Formats: sequence, structure tokens, C-alpha cells
Amino acid sequence: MDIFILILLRDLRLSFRRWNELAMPLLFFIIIASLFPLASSPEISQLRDYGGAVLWVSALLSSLLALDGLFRVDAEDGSMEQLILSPTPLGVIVLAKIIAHWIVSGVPLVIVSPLLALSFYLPLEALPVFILAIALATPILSVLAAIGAALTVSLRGGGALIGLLMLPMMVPVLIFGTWATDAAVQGENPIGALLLLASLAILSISLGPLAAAGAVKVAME
Amino acid sequence: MDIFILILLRDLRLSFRRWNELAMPLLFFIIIASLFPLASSPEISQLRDYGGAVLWVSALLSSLLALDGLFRVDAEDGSMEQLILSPTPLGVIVLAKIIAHWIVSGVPLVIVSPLLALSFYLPLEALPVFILAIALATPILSVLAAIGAALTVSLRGGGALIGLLMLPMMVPVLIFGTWATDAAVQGENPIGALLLLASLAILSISLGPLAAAGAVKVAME
Amino acid sequence: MFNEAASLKTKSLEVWRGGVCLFEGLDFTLESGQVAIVSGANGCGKTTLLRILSGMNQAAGGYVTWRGEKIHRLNAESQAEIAYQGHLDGLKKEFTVLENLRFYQAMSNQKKPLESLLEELRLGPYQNRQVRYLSAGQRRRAALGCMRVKTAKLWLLDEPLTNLDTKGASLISSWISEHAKSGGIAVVATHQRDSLIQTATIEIEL
Amino acid sequence: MFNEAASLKTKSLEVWRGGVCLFEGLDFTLESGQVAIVSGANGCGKTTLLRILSGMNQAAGGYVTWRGEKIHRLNAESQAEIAYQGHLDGLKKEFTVLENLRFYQAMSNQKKPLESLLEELRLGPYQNRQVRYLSAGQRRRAALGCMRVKTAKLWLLDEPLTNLDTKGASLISSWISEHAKSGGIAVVATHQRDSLIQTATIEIEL
Amino acid sequence: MAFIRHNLVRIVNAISLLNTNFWRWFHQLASPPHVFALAGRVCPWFAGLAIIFLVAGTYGGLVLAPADYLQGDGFRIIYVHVPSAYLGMLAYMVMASSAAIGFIWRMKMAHGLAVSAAPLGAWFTVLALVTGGIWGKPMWGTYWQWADARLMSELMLLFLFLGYMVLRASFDDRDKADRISAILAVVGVINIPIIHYSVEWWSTLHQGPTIAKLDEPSITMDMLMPLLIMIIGFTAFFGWLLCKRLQGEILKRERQTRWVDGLIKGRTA
Amino acid sequence: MTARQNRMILIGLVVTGVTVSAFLALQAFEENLLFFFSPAQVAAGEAPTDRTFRLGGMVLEDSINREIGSLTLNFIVTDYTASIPVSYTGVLPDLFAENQGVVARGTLDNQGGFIAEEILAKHDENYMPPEVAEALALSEGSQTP
Ligand code: HEM
Ligand SMILES: Nc1ncnc2c1ncn2[C@@H]1O[C@H](COP(=O)(O)OP(=O)(O)OP(=O)(O)O)[C@@H](O)[C@H]1O
Ligand SMILES: Nc1ncnc2c1ncn2[C@@H]1O[C@H](COP(=O)(O)OP(=O)(O)OP(=O)(O)O)[C@@H](O)[C@H]1O
Ligand SMILES: [Mg+2]
Ligand SMILES: [Mg+2]
Repeated sequence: MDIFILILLRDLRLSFRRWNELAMPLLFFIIIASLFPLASSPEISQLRDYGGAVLWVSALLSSLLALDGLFRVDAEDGSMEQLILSPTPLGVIVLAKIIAHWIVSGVPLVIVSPLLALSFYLPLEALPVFILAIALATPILSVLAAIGAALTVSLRGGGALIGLLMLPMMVPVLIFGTWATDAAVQGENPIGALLLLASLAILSISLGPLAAAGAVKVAME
Repeated sequence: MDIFILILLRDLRLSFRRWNELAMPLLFFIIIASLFPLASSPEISQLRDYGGAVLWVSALLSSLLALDGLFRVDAEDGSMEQLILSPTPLGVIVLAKIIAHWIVSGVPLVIVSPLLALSFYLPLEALPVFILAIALATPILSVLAAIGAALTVSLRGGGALIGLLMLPMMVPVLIFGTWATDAAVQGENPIGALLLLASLAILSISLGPLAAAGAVKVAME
Repeated sequence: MFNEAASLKTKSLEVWRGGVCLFEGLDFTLESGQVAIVSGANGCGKTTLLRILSGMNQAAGGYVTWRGEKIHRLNAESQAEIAYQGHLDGLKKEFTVLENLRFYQAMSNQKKPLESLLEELRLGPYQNRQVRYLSAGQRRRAALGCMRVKTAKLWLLDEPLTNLDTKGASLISSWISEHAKSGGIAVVATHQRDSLIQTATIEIEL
Repeated sequence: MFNEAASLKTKSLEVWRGGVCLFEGLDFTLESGQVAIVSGANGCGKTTLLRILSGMNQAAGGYVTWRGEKIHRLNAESQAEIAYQGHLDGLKKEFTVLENLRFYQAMSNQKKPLESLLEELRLGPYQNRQVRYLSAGQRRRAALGCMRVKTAKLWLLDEPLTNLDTKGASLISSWISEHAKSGGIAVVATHQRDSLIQTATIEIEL
Repeated sequence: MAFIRHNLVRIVNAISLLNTNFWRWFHQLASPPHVFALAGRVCPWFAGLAIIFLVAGTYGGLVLAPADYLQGDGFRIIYVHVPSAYLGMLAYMVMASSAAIGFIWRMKMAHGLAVSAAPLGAWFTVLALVTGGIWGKPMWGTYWQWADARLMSELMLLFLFLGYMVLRASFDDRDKADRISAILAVVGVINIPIIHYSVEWWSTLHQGPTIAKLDEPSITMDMLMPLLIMIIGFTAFFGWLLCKRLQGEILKRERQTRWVDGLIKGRTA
Repeated sequence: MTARQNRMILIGLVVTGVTVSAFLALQAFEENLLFFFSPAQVAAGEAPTDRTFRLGGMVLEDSINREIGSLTLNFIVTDYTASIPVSYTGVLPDLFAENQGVVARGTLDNQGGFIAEEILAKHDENYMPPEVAEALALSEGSQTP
């Protein structure tokens, strides 16, 4: 448990040390979302139509991208060897790393999402559901991206591969997320989609780290 | 001149060697373009309305991201030191690297763009203009992203910073690009916007590599 | 807890890399207090051997045991007794020397003050400098410091003298002697055989 | 073209790093045929000095000239006469040894066959293997090969013996002697002074 | 013939004298204590000018100038909007050109000037954006138009300032930060003509040039005078802040040197 | 080729590049890059018929009339070569007046009229007190009967 917190804090501090990496997913999210109105005629009705889609796709992409370095940086400077050889099970360490990463990438995204949603004219009533859906979806996306990152640690520029490997599994998240959002926008019941997201979140957090740890171990051989 | 081609070929071969990096921008482009219809209710009229915006934003993002490693990889393995110390002016080398990168990231984008455009129901008549605009815009974006990458070589996780730094200069490209596309879609005259894009392309290719080379030299000190 | 005596054993190890057999039938036993120097030409498999001894890689044939247990199936207590330092430093460039040391110390639940260690490593004036601003040898010294704070029983060192100056090299060699004297075990791969041979009790020529 | 004789001069070099003056008033001149060994403790500024000599870094005071011209304003011909090999290898991990050698050869417009070089470096069997699958010492040898193919007049070598085995070290030392004999100049920073001192004509203690 | 030769020689002599004087002056600009003192000396002048002109301009703009035939009193925001828009651009040019000088001649003081100008420029740009937006709502009927080239390019100016500052902040090594951010500043100069000519090159919502054009200004004298006075006042204000910030920057950079020590001791003694 | 020649070629290429790009840019400004369409263009059928666009011009004198009992407003936008009738429902900016610039966003109906969703006023670059404006209007009135 101590080690879990130790790693969590280490990764958080590292992110704050390289603050530009920290800002990455957030900035990315904002860039995407603000370029859109620029690139299209920013009319309210249209923005509202595709606002949800823009937000979801950019959330997905930013978690994909941000996680590329999750294990690679450690692998390249030799820290990963040390972590693998530590007495703590690697799965725990991986979970700590994923959570640290979610805190610096997913949480800000959750925090700015209401702002972006409003700037895309999402109705106010739909906001709580949207935020909840993003809050449930980002950890799933983080875990999935982490598995992809682990699978490609030993390859340079694994980004695309992560995308390729993890896309099929991320699509359901995207679909449930937009279901929930759409339902809320149209005043329908979003509980079903939210429950699905919650169950996926718990599933991925309990099994994902094991898979990622296994992949890292193999990749570092 | 020989050295120019040498570097160009080297970078091309390297990209093909790490094929996953090669696939990155393309995959990225496809993800965006295919997830969008998934995440929104895909009605033809709507898709057409924001299709152009989606395509342009994804082109911009993919060139931003793909170029992050342009100089970093060389800097980290020591090749950059050797390139800086070579008798060939660094600007020429940088230009070769940018072009190589454009060939593996921009050209595929140009090639798939008609497909994506059609999948967003862009009218057939607008296709040539759209492709031309993308073909003119991608090199500008590549040069700009390269300058950003050069400014941030010695910083970890430059990705986000590149976005922030280069956004002001990329926005005009985005705007002219969508102008041209919109004009073509609506059967108006896109020549003005295309000429602007062409002028920016030539300007950035002639001055951009100098700026990037200067930045790399300073960063490697 | 440790009913088996602290000993590292290999049993007819056989190692293949890139379609070539690097060595086979390697058997040795290291007891408490012994230091093995692994030497041999570049590419003869020293790094590979050390990684196998650490349990990170697996051999094509044969096995390695620590306290009688297979090395890649150790329980947490035994695992904590092993320290490995490879060609890579394992330092975070964005952290200061002190932060790096503290991290590895905390990972092994140790809490000793670090002043004397920093003193020995001549990193005192640099303790609050980020590792990325250190010279190659200073980094190496910091990395060896991180290995030291774990107070492990088995040291696996891959070319520890790389980039170290004369004083640094003799510091490491004295560390190894001390470690052996206090009952530790060390396996050291090196090309600077002369600087370390007086600490060795066994030499493994690959 | 080269009206000035090949000589590397420094004039009252002064170097600061991280708010500390590493050295000042460093003056020396190396003429054709001379080899300087730079030695000193870790962090004394050897790497920094070599980078300044190469023109990549600039000194806080003083200057460096090559054939009478400031080192960071050389024309292409003089620039081509300089080869630098730092702590980093400069090899592309995805390329094979041969591809890396060929690239640096082409960069300097050379075209000699490479068999004998590969033979000397004992990389013959590995010439078509990607560098990322090489051992540390094999990589270093490949990197030194890349430096060699440039046929430069001035060699700036930062710890060339790192990770090299005995044979490799004596190969490099013989390269340096030969280079000096054929009129070249070399500046070599190293901690393994003993292995290289017989090649040196000057020793620079920092 | 001899006459011409004689005069030519005199002209050449004069030029070479000017030239040496110029270079002496230029080299003095590289010496921190000298620049520090110079900034200290001109500072009060700028301050005085700024106060006088800003007060006079405010009075002129709010009281003396007549209301516009069309916009009524609403137009008076021009007396803040236009000066701050100008100053944003001026600050960028100061920043970029001194950064370029610093890069080419390795002049630390020039970099110091660039660093000092950046946040000032950012604030003026923010002011121009805000006053423009406030003005736009009643006049055009909207605070903001994404598709308008003038508005977009002004926003991008703000981003350039921010980018410059963020880039600097991410380097620990000041020297490197100076030289690298200089490149960004210079590359960004392309935005300045775009801002200025955007209203001519594209038909936009923002109006065309009123005073900054080759023709006679399209504004009557009684409205123009306060505007010019405000512009001078803003410029002096900018100069004042710039000198202050430059002095601070010099002290920060030179804090380990003997002359700063002496300065501080002299102050406290 | 010597290094010096090489260098000159490079510099030449850069200069050519900059010149060509400047030329292209100037060429581009010859084409009009539209924020809005003028009534003349609309009349000539250059404006799109099936989607929203912006229409810019002057509000014709005496053309404004409000429909009684609603916020709807009808007026004519002109560039003095062609005129387009516009109808709009909603709040107007202060500057909206006869003989003033206006930018309307909306669509064409099938009778050649324009239905605006949004009205923006466009100010010109002239600033003057009311007296001057009157005097100017008088003198212009006398020049162009
Ligand atoms: C957010 C909205 C606005 C922005 C970003 C903005 C930006 C600018 C900028 C950058 C300039 C300086 C141009 C140059 O010197 O080349 C300028 C000048 C000016 N602006 Fe604005 N503006 C805005 C809104 C307005 C509005 C609503 C009006 C009046 C209706 C206005 C009237 C003027 C005038 C009269 C000038 C001086 C023009 C000259 O003489 O060159 N602006 N504006
Ligand atoms: N970027 C930097 N910023 C601040 N200090 C630095 C930087 N790079 C190096 N230094 C410091 O400068 C000193 C000299 O470094 P340098 O790398 O030249 O040493 P060196 O003699 O090559 O040492 P080694 O034998 O360990 O390679 C060291 O004390 C180091 O901490
Ligand atoms: N991943 C790999 N795939 C294929 N071959 C490899 C791989 N890693 C190492 N090898 C080969 O295995 C051999 C042994 O490598 P190892 O790194 O163990 O050598 P070493 O004895 O440590 O050499 P050095 O003294 O250079 O560090 C080398 O010939 C190397 O080329
Ligand atoms: Mg090894
Ligand atoms: Mg060194």
C-alpha cells in the first residue's frame, strides 16, 4: 500500500515537474474543441448537433496520446527494470501509474468538460450526465490505453499501434458515452448507458493492470 | 544536394523501418473521421455540414502530433550532434527531414482525403479543390510543426507546447483551408484561398527550415 | 523466515540470443561473502547472464535459484534482497539526485539518513540538482547510490565502473569488498578487470 | 584551399556551467601529429571542453580556432575535417550496423569498401543486425566505426573506451596512434588513462 | 571635379564618424550597468509624459471631443481601444526586434528588453480585445465573430505573447530560453502585417483604417487630437513600464555581479 | 561546386521563395476573399441558394418598415448597383440605420428575397460630429441630385 502511494506520488510529481506534459491532454482537448467552431461556420444549431461527438472523440484521442509515454519513459531510462525487480507486484505498480496518469490527464478533462459542453451549447440539464459519463469513461480509456502502451513499450513511436490495438475496445466506451449524452440532451433516461459505463470502468480497473503488467514484463525481456 | 537526398532517404527508410510510426498520422486521421459518424447521429446533411471541419482539424492535429519526434529522436540518440557538425548547412538537413516526414505523413493524408471526403458526403465537384487545399496545407503545417518541435527538442513532452506555440500560425492555414473547401462545396470561386495557401506554403518552405535549424542548434547546446 | 542459506546457484544454464548459443552448461554457486567477476569479450553474454540471474530474462535451458527458490518465482522478502544495476541508470532526469535516492530508499522501506552516502559519492554539492544537468560520471555515481540504499544481499552489477573516475572506481571496489565482508554476494560484469579483481573470489570467463 | 596549417588552438578559454566556473585561461595548441589526453575527475568539464572544441557549445570567454578560423564559423571544407564522438552513439537503432556506417560514409562523401573496417571492429557477423539488438560494447564499436569512416583530420573523442573489451580498447588506441602518425590530431577525454597514455603527446589535466 | 571629390570625402568622413559613434553606442548597450542607468534616467521622463498626456487625453476624449454623428457617446471607447491595439502591436515589434538583435549579436540586454516587453504587450492586447468586444456588442450587435480576420489575428497576437512567455518558462537555463524564444518571436512577426492589413485584404466586419493610412484621416480634427494625445500617452506609459521592468530584469540577471552588490549596498547605506 | 557557390545558390533559392510567395499573396488579394456577398453578386446569381451566407451592403434610404404588432422588419440592402429585400425578426444593433453598412446572415427565399437570422451593423471608417455629417450630407446631396 505504501509502495502504491509512493509510485502514485512519484508519477504525479514527475508530471508536475514536466508541467508541459501535464498540460498536454487538457490543451489538446481544448485545441480540438476550439478549432472546430473555427473550421466550420459556428452556428449554434450545428455546434449543438456535433458538440457531443467532438467532445467524445477528443476525449478518446487525448487519453490515447497522453498515455503513449506511460511505460516508455521508464523503460528507456532503466527505471522499469528497477520497478520490475521490486518486491511489490508489478500489477499494483502499474495501477498506481495509471491512476496517477488519470489524475493529471483525465481529471482536468472532466473539469473542463462542462465549459466545453457549454461552449458547444449543450443544454444545461444534460450537463451532470455528461460530466458523469466523462468521469466514468476516462478511467476506462486510460486503462485500455495503458494496455496498448504496455504492448508497445519496446517499440518506438508506439502511438499508432496503441490506437490500432485498442480502438476496437474503445469504441464501446464511445458509443455508451454518446448514448448517455444524447439521452440526457433529449430528456430521456440515461441510466442504462451510465450503468454500462460504470461496469466497464470497474471491470477494466480490476483486470487491466494485470494485463498491462504482464505485457510490460514480456516486453522488457 | 546529395546530402539532401541522403537525409531524405535515411528518414524515409527509418519511417518504414518503424512502420507503426509511419501509420500514426494516417490512423489518427481515420480514427477521427470514422469515429465521428459513430459518435454522432450520422445524418447526411449534418455530416456534410461539419465534414470539412472534421477533416481539417484532424489534418492539423495529426501533423502536430506526428512531428513531435522529428528532432527529439535524433537528439536523444546522438545523431543530431553528428548532423549539426556535418559540413552541410543545418537548414538543408532540416528541410530534408521535414520533406521526408511530409512524405510519410502528409502524402498519405492527401491520398485518403478523397475517401474521407466522400464518406462525409462532400460533393464530388468539390473534391479536386479539397485535395489541392489539403496538399498545399499539409506542407505548411509540417513546417510549422517542425519549428515547434525544434523549439521544444530539449523539453520532454513537447507535444502540447508545440500546439500552444504554433497554434497562432496554424490557424490561418485552417481558415484558408476551410474557406477553399466551403467555396468549392458551394460552387464559388476558391482561387483566392488556394493562392493564399500556395503563398504560405512557399514562404514556410523557404524560411521555416532556417528558423527550425537555428532553434535546434541552440537547443542542443 | 529464510530457512535456506543465502546462496545463488545456477544449474546448467544455456543461453541463446539471435539464433546463436552464447554459452551452455554454466554451473556455479555463490555463498555468502563471495564476489564473482564476469569477464569476456563484447557480446559474449555478460549482460544477458546478469539479467537472467536477476530473473528478468529467462534462460533457454537450466535455471537459477536464490535461497533454493527459482529466481523468477521469489516471494516478496527474497525479491527485496536482490539489487540489479544495468547499463541504464534508472534515474529520473527530472528529479534531483536526492529525490532519486529517496525514491529508491522508500521503495525498499529503508530510512537511513543520506548525508554520508552523498559525501562518499562526492555528490553533496549536486544533491539538489536535477539529474539531467549532471555529467555522465556523476549520473553513474547517483545510480550506484540508488543501488546502495536498497541494502540488498545480492548485488548484480553490469559494468559499474563505466564513466567513473579513479576515485569513483576505487569507491565502488571498496563497496564490493565491504559488502562481501558483511556477508553479501555480488556478481559484477566488467571490462576493467584490473580494478576489481582484488575484490573477487571467483572469476567467470564467458 | 587550406592556407593555414592544420592546427587547433584555444585562447584563454573560460567555461561556466550551472553558475560555477569549471576552468578558465585554458590555452593550448595542437599541431598535426599531436594527441591530447584530457583527464580529470567526474564533472570537471571534459565533455563540455570537447563540445566547445567541436563548436557545438560556446565558451563564456576566449575562443577556439581551427586552421586560424573561429570554430563555430568554419566553412564547409574545414568543418568536414572534424569528427566528434560523444557519450551518445549517434547510431540509429533501427538500422543495421552496415546501414549506419554507410550513412555516415555518404555524409562525408567517402566511398571506400567497409569489409576491413568491420573486420577490425569484429562486427563482421553482426553487420546486418539492427543496432538495437547489439550489446553495449558492440554498439560502441559501431559508433567508433562511424567516426572512422569520415576520415577526418581532427578527432574529438569523449570516453571512447566505454564498454569496450580489452581488444577493442587496444584497437582504438592503435587507431589513435596511426591517426597521429599520418598527420591527424586527436583530443581524447578518458578515465582509462593507462590504456591511452602511450598514444598521447600532451596531457590536459582539468 | 575637385569640389565634388572634396565634398565626397567629407561626407564619407562624416559617415564613418557617425558609424564609429554608432558602434560605440551600440556596444555600450551591451553593458548591463550602463543600460540599467540609462533606463533609470529616462524612466521619470516617460512617467511624466504619460501622466500629462493620459490626463489631457482623457479630458479631451471624454469632455472636449464632440459625440459622433452616428455612434453618439459610445464612440468614445475609441480613446482606449485604438491606443491599446496599437500598443499591443508596438510591444510585439519591440519584443521581436530586440530578441532578434539579441540573437544575432548575442546581446543579453536586448533579450532582457524582449522579456520585459512580452507581458506588457499581452496586457495591451487583452485590453484591445476587451474594449473591442465591449464596443462591438452595441455597435455591430455581437461581441465576437470567429470568421473576422482582424479579430482572429488579434487573438492570435495574444496567443503569441502567451506562447513566448510559456516557452521561456519551460527552460531552466536563461541563456537557452533567451535564444530559443527569440526564434519564436521572430517567426511570429508575420502576424503583425496580417493584423494591420486584414481589414483591407478581406472584407470584414471590423472597420477599415481611420488614421493609420496614407490618405488624410477620416476623422475630424476635434476628435482626432485627443486620440493622438492618448496614443502618445499610452506609448509613454508603455515606455515607463518597460524601463521599470527592464531594470528589474537586469537586476535579476546580474544579481551575482559586483556592480549589483555595490548598488544594493549603496542603497541600504 | 564549391561551398561558397552552394551557399549562394541556397540564398538565391530562399530569396526566390519569398518573392514568389509574396507575388502569390498579392495575387490572392486580387481575388476577393469574402466575409460577405454584395447585392450585385447575389443578383448575378453568385451567392448560394441552398444554404446560409452573409449579405453585406448599405441599408437603402426610406426602405425600413416594421410589420405592425411584431418584431419583424423589412428593408432593402443595396450596393447602388443592385438591391435585395431583406426581412428579419429580432433585436437590432444600435448602429442599424438607413444609409449605414449592414451584414446580414441568412438564406435566400425563392422569390429572390433574403431572410436574415442575424443582423450585424458595419461601421465605416468615418468619425465626425453630427454638424459635420449634416454639412457633408448637404454638399453631397447638392453634388448628386
Ligand atoms: C473584439 C473586437 C475588436 C478587436 C479585436 C479589434 C482590434 C483592433 C486592432 C488590432 C486595431 C489596430 C489596427 C492597426 O493599427 O492596424 C484596431 C483599430 C481600430 N478599431 Fe478595433 N477591434 C475590435 C472592435 C472594434 C469595434 C467594435 C470598433 C468600432 C465600431 C473598432 C474600431 C476601431 C478603430 C476606429 C480603429 C483604428 C483604425 C485605424 O485608424 O487604423 N474596433 N482594432
Ligand atoms: N546543462 C547543464 N547545466 C548545468 N550544469 C551542467 C550542465 N551540463 C553539465 N553541467 C555541470 O558541468 C560540469 C561539467 O560537466 P561535464 O559533462 O563537462 O563533465 P565531464 O568532465 O565530462 O564529467 P564525466 O567524467 O562525468 O563525463 C558538471 O559538474 C555538471 O554537473
Ligand atoms: N534482443 C536481442 N536479440 C538478438 N540478439 C541479442 C539481443 N540482445 C543481445 N543480443 C546479442 O547477444 C549477445 C550478448 O549480448 P550481451 O548484451 O549479453 O553482451 P555483453 O557480454 O553484455 O557485451 P558488452 O560487453 O558489449 O556489454 C550479443 O552478441 C548481442 O548481439
Ligand atoms: Mg553488456
Ligand atoms: Mg563527460
